[in-house]
Amino acid sequence: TTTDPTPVEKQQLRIATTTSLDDTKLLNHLSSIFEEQHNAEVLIISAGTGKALEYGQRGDVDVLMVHDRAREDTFLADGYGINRRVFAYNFFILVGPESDPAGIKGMKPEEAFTTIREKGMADKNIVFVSRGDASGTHSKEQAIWKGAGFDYAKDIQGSGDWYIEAGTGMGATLTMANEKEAYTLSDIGTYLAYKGDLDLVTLVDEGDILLNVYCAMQINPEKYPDINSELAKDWVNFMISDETQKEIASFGVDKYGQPLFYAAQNDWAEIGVTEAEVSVPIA
Amino acid sequence: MYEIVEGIAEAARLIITLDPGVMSIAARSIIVSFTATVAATLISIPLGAAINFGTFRGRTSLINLIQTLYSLPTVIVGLLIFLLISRVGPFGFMRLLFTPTAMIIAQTVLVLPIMTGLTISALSGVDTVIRDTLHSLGATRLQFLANVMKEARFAILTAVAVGFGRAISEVGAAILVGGNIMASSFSGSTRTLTTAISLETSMGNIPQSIALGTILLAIALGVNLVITRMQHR
Amino acid sequence: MYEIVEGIAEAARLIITLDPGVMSIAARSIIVSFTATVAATLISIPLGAAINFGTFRGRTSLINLIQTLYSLPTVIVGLLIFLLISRVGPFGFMRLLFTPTAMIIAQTVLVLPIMTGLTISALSGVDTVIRDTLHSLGATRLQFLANVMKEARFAILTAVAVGFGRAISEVGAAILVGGNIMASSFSGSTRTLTTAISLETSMGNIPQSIALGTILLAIALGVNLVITRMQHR
Amino acid sequence: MIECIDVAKRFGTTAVLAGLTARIEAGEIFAIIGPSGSGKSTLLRLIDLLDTPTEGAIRVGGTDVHREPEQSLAVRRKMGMVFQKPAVFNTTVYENVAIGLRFRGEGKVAIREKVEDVLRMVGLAGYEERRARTLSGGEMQRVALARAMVIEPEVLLLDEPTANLDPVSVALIEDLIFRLNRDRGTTIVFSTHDMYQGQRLAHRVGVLMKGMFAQVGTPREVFTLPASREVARFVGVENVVDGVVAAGENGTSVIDAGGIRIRAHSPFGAGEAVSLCIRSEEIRIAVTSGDTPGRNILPGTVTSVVPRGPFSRVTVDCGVALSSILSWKAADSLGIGEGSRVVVSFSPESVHVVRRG
Amino acid sequence: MIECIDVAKRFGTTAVLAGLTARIEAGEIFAIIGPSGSGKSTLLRLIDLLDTPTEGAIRVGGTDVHREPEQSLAVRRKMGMVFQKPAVFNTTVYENVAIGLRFRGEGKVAIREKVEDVLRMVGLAGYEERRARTLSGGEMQRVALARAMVIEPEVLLLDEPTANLDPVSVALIEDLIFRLNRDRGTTIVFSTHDMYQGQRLAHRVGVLMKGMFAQVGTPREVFTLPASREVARFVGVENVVDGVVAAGENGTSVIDAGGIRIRAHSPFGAGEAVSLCIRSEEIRIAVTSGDTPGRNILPGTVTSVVPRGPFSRVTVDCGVALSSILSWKAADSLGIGEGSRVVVSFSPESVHVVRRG
Ligand SMILES: Nc1ncnc2c1ncn2[C@@H]1O[C@H](COP(=O)(O)OP(=O)(O)OP(=O)(O)O)[C@@H](O)[C@H]1O
Ligand SMILES: Nc1ncnc2c1ncn2[C@@H]1O[C@H](COP(=O)(O)OP(=O)(O)OP(=O)(O)O)[C@@H](O)[C@H]1O
Ligand SMILES: [Mg+2]
Ligand SMILES: [Mg+2]
Repeated sequence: TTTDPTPVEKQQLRIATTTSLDDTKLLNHLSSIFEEQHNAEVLIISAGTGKALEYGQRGDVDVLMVHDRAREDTFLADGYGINRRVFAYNFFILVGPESDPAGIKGMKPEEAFTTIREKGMADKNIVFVSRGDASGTHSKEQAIWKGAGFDYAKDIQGSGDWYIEAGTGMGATLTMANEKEAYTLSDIGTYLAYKGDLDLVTLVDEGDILLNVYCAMQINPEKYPDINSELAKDWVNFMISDETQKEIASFGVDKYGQPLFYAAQNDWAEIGVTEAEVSVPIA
Repeated sequence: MYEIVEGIAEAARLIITLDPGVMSIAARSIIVSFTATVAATLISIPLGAAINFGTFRGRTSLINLIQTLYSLPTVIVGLLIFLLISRVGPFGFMRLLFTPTAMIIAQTVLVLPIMTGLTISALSGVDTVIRDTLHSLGATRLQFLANVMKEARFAILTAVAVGFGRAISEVGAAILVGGNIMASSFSGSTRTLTTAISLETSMGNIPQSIALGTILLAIALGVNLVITRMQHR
Repeated sequence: MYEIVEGIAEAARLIITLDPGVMSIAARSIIVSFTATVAATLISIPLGAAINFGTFRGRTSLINLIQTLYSLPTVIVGLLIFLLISRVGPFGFMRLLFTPTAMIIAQTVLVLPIMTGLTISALSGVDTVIRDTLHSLGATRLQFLANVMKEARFAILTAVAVGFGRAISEVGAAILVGGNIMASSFSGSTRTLTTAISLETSMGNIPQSIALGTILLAIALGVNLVITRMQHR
Repeated sequence: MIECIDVAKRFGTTAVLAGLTARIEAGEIFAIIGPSGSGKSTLLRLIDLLDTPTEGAIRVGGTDVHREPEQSLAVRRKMGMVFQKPAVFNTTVYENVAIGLRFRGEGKVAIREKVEDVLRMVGLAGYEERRARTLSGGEMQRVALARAMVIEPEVLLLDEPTANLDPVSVALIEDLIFRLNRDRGTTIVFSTHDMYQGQRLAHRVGVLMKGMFAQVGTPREVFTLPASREVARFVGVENVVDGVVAAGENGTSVIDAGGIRIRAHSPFGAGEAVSLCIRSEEIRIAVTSGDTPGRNILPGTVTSVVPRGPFSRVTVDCGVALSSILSWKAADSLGIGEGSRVVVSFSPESVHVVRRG
Repeated sequence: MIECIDVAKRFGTTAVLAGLTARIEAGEIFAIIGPSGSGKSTLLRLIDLLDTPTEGAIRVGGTDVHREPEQSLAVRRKMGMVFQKPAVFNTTVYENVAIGLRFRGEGKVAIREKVEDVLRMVGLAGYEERRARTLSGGEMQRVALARAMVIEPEVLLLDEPTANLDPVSVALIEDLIFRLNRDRGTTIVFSTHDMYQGQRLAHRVGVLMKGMFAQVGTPREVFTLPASREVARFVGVENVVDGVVAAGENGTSVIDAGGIRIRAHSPFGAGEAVSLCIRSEEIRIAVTSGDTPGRNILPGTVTSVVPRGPFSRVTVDCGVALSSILSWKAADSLGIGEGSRVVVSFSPESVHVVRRG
C-alpha cells in the first residue's frame, strides 16, 4: 500500500451548465476523466440558461457552458466571461406526431414553421408547443420565426390557441407535445433520451438555422479575483483537447446508435466560428 | 441584495398597474389553490373526524401513515396524478392533463394528508367533557361534529391555513400536471404564480421572481386575515 | 401505471442492494432535513412560546404574518438565501453556496414559520388552569415552558412532524442553493432525494423517480414512528 | 323508569361497580351518596350512555340502552345530565343554554323564551351575552344546570349539582329541582356528598359502597336505621360502638362494649358481634345523674368541645368515646369544658343495632 | 402577613372587587365566604399573583407583590394554591405531586418520601402510579391539595378545597388543614361556601359582598352578630324581620315590625329603620303560652314542617314568618303539623338588631 505523505485538499471546479447539456450525461463522463488528470473535484450545477448566466455573472461558478450565441456575446461584451471555446455542436430538430397534420415533413425549417402557423390558425388540431423559458432552445426557436419573417412578440406569442408556451424544460415540453400531439423544437440529446416514451417523430432536421453550438468559457477573474481561474482554464482547454474531442464525437453511440454531438475541432468553418475558438488553448 | 428591493418595487408596480398578464396568473393561482383547499377541507374534516372518534383496528397505523405522507414530495404527487391522467393512463380519456382541473386534483391530493392530520390533532384537543356534554344534550352525529368543530375552530382553521399555504406555494405538482402553459386564452393556460416564479428564476430574472413572490404573499396575507377573523369569532 | 409498480420494485431493489449512489443521496437528505428540523425546532419553540405567552403590541399582526408565511414558496426562500450567500451577497465571503450547509439554512428558514405557528397553536391549547397551576407551584420561566410543552407534547411533536415533512419533501430551495451537484466526494455533493427525483423526472425516468419517492417515504415513516412513540409517552 | 341489573364496570383491572342492581321509578327523586371514588359519577355516566358497562344491563323506560344502539339518540334525548365538573362551550351563556333546543330543531322565538326563563330560574338573568368561559365556578355550574333543564327531559341526571354553590344558591337550585319534579314529574337522579341535601330532596337514597348499593331506602330509614356499620359511619352517625351481645331476651339485649354494658332493642342472640349506632342528638349530657328511669347511664370525662354551626359537639370518654350535640347556650349553662366530669345518658330505643362483619 | 389595600379588580366594565381592604396575620386561618360570583376566586388569584389588580396593592410578607416583579418567583414559592376546579397534569399521580419539589431542586429520595407521606395524609396511598386524568372528582381535588401541601408553603391558598368531597373526606382534609396550621404555623386562606366549615376551621371569617368585606370577625361574631341584613341572611340567620324602632330606653327598644311589636336590646333610637336577626334555634315553639317571663310571645299558625338533618324546621306565621328548629322527637311529641295553632317565644337578648339601608 502507498501512503500519501502530503494529502493536498482537492481543488473544486464549479461549472454552471444548461440542463439539456447536463441531461445527456456527457459532462459526467468527461469530468471523471478530468478529475483524475487534475486531482480536482468537478461540481456541475445544471440550470436554465438564464439562471446559469446569472450564476456566472455573480461569480458563483468558475466555468459556464451554454449554447446561446447571442446571449454569450452579451455576456462576454459585459466583461463577465472570457476565453470562450467551442467544443461541440449538433442540430435542433422539429418533431411532431407521426400523422403530421400540417404536412411539414421534409420542409426547410422556416417553411415548416410558417406552415404550422398558417394551418394552426385554421385547424385546432395543429398545435406548436414552445419551451417559452428563454432557454437556448427557445432562443433558437425565436430565431427561426424571425428568419421566417415574423415578429415573435406580435405575430406568434398569444396569436391563438395553436401556439402554447410550456415554460418548462425540454423533457417536459416534449411530454406535453406528445400528449397534445403537437409540434415542437428539440435538441437532439433530450429527444433521444425521451424517445422511448414518445410517439413523436423527427420531421425536419436539416437547415443551417438548426445548428446548435456548445461552448465553454471562463468567468472573468478580474471581476472575481478569488475564483478558481487556473482550474477553469484547465477545464476549457481540456474540452478542446484532442482526446476529449474524440470522446465527444463517440459519446452516446453505444446507447442510441448515433452520436449525440459532433466534435467542433475540425468543423469550425461549417459552424461559423473562428479556428482559434475551437483549437487554441487558453494561455 | 438590491434585487429584493427591486422585486418588491416591481410587485407594487404590477399590482398598481393591474398588469393583465400577472393578474391572470394570480387569479389562476387563487382559483386553483382555493378550490383545492376547499375540496381537501370537505374531505379531510369528515375523514379526520371518522379517524379521531372512531375505534377500529389499525387506527394508530393509519394516523402514522397520514403523518408519513406529510413528507410526500410534490413532484411525486404530480407524477402519480400524471400517470393516472396522461393519455395512456386509466383516466386518460378525460383529457385532464395540462388543465387547471388537473392542478386542482394534484393540490387536493397533496394537502389532504396534512389537513387530515391537523384535523385529527385539532379534534383530539377538544375536552372529553365537552364531547360528553354534546352527547348528553342529544346531538345527532352531524350536530356533534359541527359543535366539536366549533370548539376546535382555532385549530381547524389553522389546518385550513396550513393546507392553503401548502397548496398555493407548491410548484412540483402544478408544473407536472399543469405544464406551466401560457396560452392565448385564460382557461387554456395553466401558469400560476409559483410556476411563473420557477420559470422566471430559471431565466435568471430574480427581481421578477421576487415580485411574483411578493404578490403571492400579499394574496396569502389576505386569505389569512379572513381565516384569523374566523378563528376569533 | 406499470411505472408505479416498477418504481416500487426498483425501490426495493435499491434498498436491498444498498445501492451506494442512492444510499449516499438518502443519507444526505436525512442529514440535511434532520439538521434543519432540529435547528428550526430550537428556534421555533422559544419563539412560539414568547409569542404565545407574551403580551406586546402587534402580537396578533405577528401571528398573522407567521401564518401568511406558510405560503412562502420554496423557490422564493431559495432565492432569498441565494441572494444572501452568493459571492456578491452580504454573506458571500462565507462561500456557502452549493454546499449542504446552504441547504440546511434554506430548509430551516422554510419550515420556521409553520413550526412556529403550530407551536403557538399547540401552546395556546394548554388549559389556563394548568398554566396557573405551574405558576402557583413556583415554576421558573424555564420550568414553566418545559412543563407546558410536556402537556402539549402531542401537538408540539405534530409541529415537528410537519416541519420535517416539509423540509424533506421540498425541492425548490434545495436546488437553488444546493445546485443538485453529484460530485465524487460525499461532502462536495448536494444531491438529495427530492432534487434527484426532480432530475429523474425531468429526464423522463419515471420508475426511477418513484423508486426514490418510495425510499423518501420509507425514511419519513421511520421518523414518524419515532415521533409517534414520543407523542404517546 | 331506570333499572340497573347486575351492572359491573371495570377500568382495566380496577372494578368500580360490581354487580349493582337498582330500580328508580318514574317521577322519583333518587339520591346517590357514597364515599369519594365509590363510582357515583361512573354510574350516572353509564345511565346517560356515555360509557358502557362491562357486564349487566341498564334499562331506561324498558329499553336495554346498551344493547339497542339504534335507540341511543332517542333515549339520550329523554335525559339531561349535569356533570360534576361542567364544561361550557366557548361562546355566550345564551348559546350554551340554547344548544339542546337547537338540536331538537325548536324555533327561534321559543328558544329565546325558554332560555330566558331558565336563566331567570337559576339566578342568571342578564348573563345572556357573557362569554361562558369567564364565569365563576358557581355561575358555570348553574349554566350547566340551565342547559340540561331547558330541554325538559323526562330524566335529569345531576352529578353533585350544587358542589360549588353557596347556601343561598343551593336553596334556589334545590327548590328548582323540587318544583321540576312536582310540576313536571321529572325523574331526578342525583349524586351528592351533602347528606342533608339527599335527605331534603330525595324520595329515596342509595348508599353506594364497594361497587354496590349498601342500602337503598327513604332518607329517614337510611339516616336512622343504617344497614351496616359503614353506612352508619357514612351517613354521619357519630357514635358507632362495637360490641358483643351478652344476653338477649324479649327483643331487648344487653351488649358488652369493651367493658361497659349497654341495653338496646335488637333481634340478635347472645354471642353475636354487633355494632351500636347512636346519633349524637339522642345522647344527653348532664352534670349529675338525675331521674332517668330505663335509660343507659354512663359517667365519663369530657375530652373535647368543638363548635359546629350553632351547636357544640361534646365528646365524653366513658370507656368508649361518645359524643353529643348541645346548643352553645346549653353547653354554656352546663358550664362544661375539657376535663369536666359528666354523666351521659341515652334510651335503649335510640340505639340502632346492626350485625358486624 | 397578607395585606390588601384598597384592592379593585375590573374585568372590562364589570367591577368584581371594589376597594377591598383586609389584613391576614401570619399563622392565621382565614375563611372567605360570600355568594357565588362575589369575587372569592378572584381575590385568591390576585394574592397568588395569577392576575393583577386594577387598583390598590397587595403585600405578602411586606413585599408589594404586584409592583416588584423581580420578587414574583420568591413570593410565589412561599405560597401554595389549590384551585376551585383543579387541573392535573397528564401524567401519574406521583409526578403530579412531585412537581413542586422538582421545581425546588429537591433530591430524589426526599421527593419520594415527601410525596408518599402527603398522599397518605390525603387518603390516596397506593394511587402513585395511577394516571391522574382518570381520577374521580374528589380524588383529583385531593391530589391538588397534596400537590400544594407537599412544598410546605408559608401560605396556603385554598379555593373551595372540599367542594367535591364526601363528609368523611372532608373531615380528613379539615383535620389536615388544622394540623398544618397548628404544627407548622402555615397561614391558611380558604374560600368556602360551607358556612360551618368556615366556623370549624377559621380563626377569622371575612364575608365578601359587593366587592368588599361586608364583615370580618371571629366565626362567632359573624354568625351571632352579623353586621348587616345581607350578612345575616347569608350566614344562615333564618329569621330576618324588618321594622322601625317605636320606642327606645335603657338599651332596650320596642320595634314595630309590620303590626307586631318585638322587644329587643339595641342602641338605636325611635324612628330608625332596623332589621331584627333571630336564629331559629333561639326560637321556642309551644302549644300553649306557658310561664315565660320577659320573653317575646307571639301566637301563630304553622305553615310548614321540613326535615333538615336530624331536625325539623318549623315555620310559623305570626304576622311575620318565623321559623324554629326542633328535633324530630320534639316535633313529634308536640304533635304539630301544618295548620297547628302554636305560640312562638324568644328572649329580647336573642334578637340581634342591625341598622337597615
Ligand atoms: N378511566 C379510568 N381508569 C381507571 N380508573 C378510573 C377511570 N375512571 C374512573 N376511575 C376510578 O373509578 C373510581 C370511581 O370513579 P367515580 O368518578 O365514579 O367516583 P365518584 O363516586 O364519582 O367519586 P367523587 O365523589 O370523588 O366524584 C375512582 O376510584 C376512579 O379513580
Ligand atoms: N375574565 C372575566 N371576564 C369577565 N368577568 C369575569 C371574568 N372572570 C371573572 N368574572 C366575573 O367576576 C365575578 C367574580 O368571579 P369569581 O370567580 O371570583 O367568583 P367567586 O366568588 O369565586 O364565585 P363562585 O363561588 O361561584 O366560585 C363573577 O361574576 C365572574 O363572572
Ligand atoms: Mg364523581
Ligand atoms: Mg370561585
